[in-house]
Amino acid sequence: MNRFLIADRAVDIGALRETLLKPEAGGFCTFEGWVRQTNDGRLVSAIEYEAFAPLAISEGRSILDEVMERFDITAICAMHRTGYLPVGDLAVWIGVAAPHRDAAFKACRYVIDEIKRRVPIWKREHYVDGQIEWVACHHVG
Amino acid sequence: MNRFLIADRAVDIGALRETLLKPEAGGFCTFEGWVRQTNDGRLVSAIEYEAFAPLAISEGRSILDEVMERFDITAICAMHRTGYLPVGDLAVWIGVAAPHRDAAFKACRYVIDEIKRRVPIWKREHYVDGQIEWVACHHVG
Amino acid sequence: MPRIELEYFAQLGEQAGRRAETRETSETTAGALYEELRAAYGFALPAGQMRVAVNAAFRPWTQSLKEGDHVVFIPPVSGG
Amino acid sequence: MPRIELEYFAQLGEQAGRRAETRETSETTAGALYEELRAAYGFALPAGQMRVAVNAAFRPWTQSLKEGDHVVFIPPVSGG
Repeated sequence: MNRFLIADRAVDIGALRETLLKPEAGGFCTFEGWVRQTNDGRLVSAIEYEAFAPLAISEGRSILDEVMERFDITAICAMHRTGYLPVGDLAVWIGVAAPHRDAAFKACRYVIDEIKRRVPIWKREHYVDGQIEWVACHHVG
Repeated sequence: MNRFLIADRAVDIGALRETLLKPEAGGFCTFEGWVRQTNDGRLVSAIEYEAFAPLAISEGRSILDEVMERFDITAICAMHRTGYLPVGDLAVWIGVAAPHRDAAFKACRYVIDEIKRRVPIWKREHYVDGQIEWVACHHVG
Repeated sequence: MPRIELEYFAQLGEQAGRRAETRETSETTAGALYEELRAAYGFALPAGQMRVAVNAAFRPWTQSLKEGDHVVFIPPVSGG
Repeated sequence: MPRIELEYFAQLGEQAGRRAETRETSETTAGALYEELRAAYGFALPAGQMRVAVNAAFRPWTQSLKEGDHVVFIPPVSGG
């Protein structure tokens, strides 16, 4: 089980989690990224995410393939939103089931770090003062 | 926000998660422990958890207090089940919201490690072959 | 002799054949009480592999006991 | 001259004033095409801070282009 989704509307994460329930898994780790109300000291009202979807999906799948190979895990799923997300909205969700907790934590962390490093998704922050800006990169794409 | 629960029946983890949604949090990490179908090569049908509840709760709260002090996090909640849990059931749930992901991951990991190390909860495994055994300790209690 | 409230968890409950009891004892510390009970019930675990809680708080084995104290011996934990 | 399908994301879309276009070019590599477009639209980012995708796969800047190729320049990503 290994699935990477780009979604242009809210996703039922309870349903994603259920796809990962496996009797051979004893540990399950999730990471969620939420739109935070401040960034670098500025008040944020929303974030707009744009993805180059075909490449984001293939690059996301590559990350999940790497994770299945490197860590002793049972099943994994990751989802990234696109579109306009107000503060508090879910921007990214990653769930990893594994026989033991160490692999679940490490694989989950690896996926979010790699998504931020390599998946062609960009965010534009909308500030409370009305300004709108493409966010300076985490990394060279 | 800092809450440690011992529950003798299934808990709505969606509701627990909702108590942790905070506009100042950008990262959210959860860990779930599930009853796994094998342990040390033996086929498991269920696990029975027993807790010395008053001490488990105060020790659990101490762990969460330590976490709030050591890591830059916004809110945290942990829940541990007692009773008879068949394979696939949720035995433990931990959720941590933080401004940034690094603290969310580290705090979540710290809590599950410390629960296993110090909280007075014991498990008895029921095997498919009908045997029942108290599980050899993770650690001196 | 003080009466002590005892509760037994995990393998101690099985070995004692009960979950709880009220017991009069002439022993004056938690450690000595455990040795008395170990002799009575054949508890497998030595005190050195356990901890003790008095009135729902962890205490040293040298903790002295008084009438009505609630004592729980804590075998190695296995939650999570 | 080959016609290339271009799609622009993030700040490149803003700077080009469009999300997509079909463009005839005499340039024969992805890197040279970026320089042509940079001159035309004033893209702020040098190629060295970006990557390029041809037909939805990452490629080197030396990738040669042919009729109908779909080219996307990838500014530093900021998802998550």
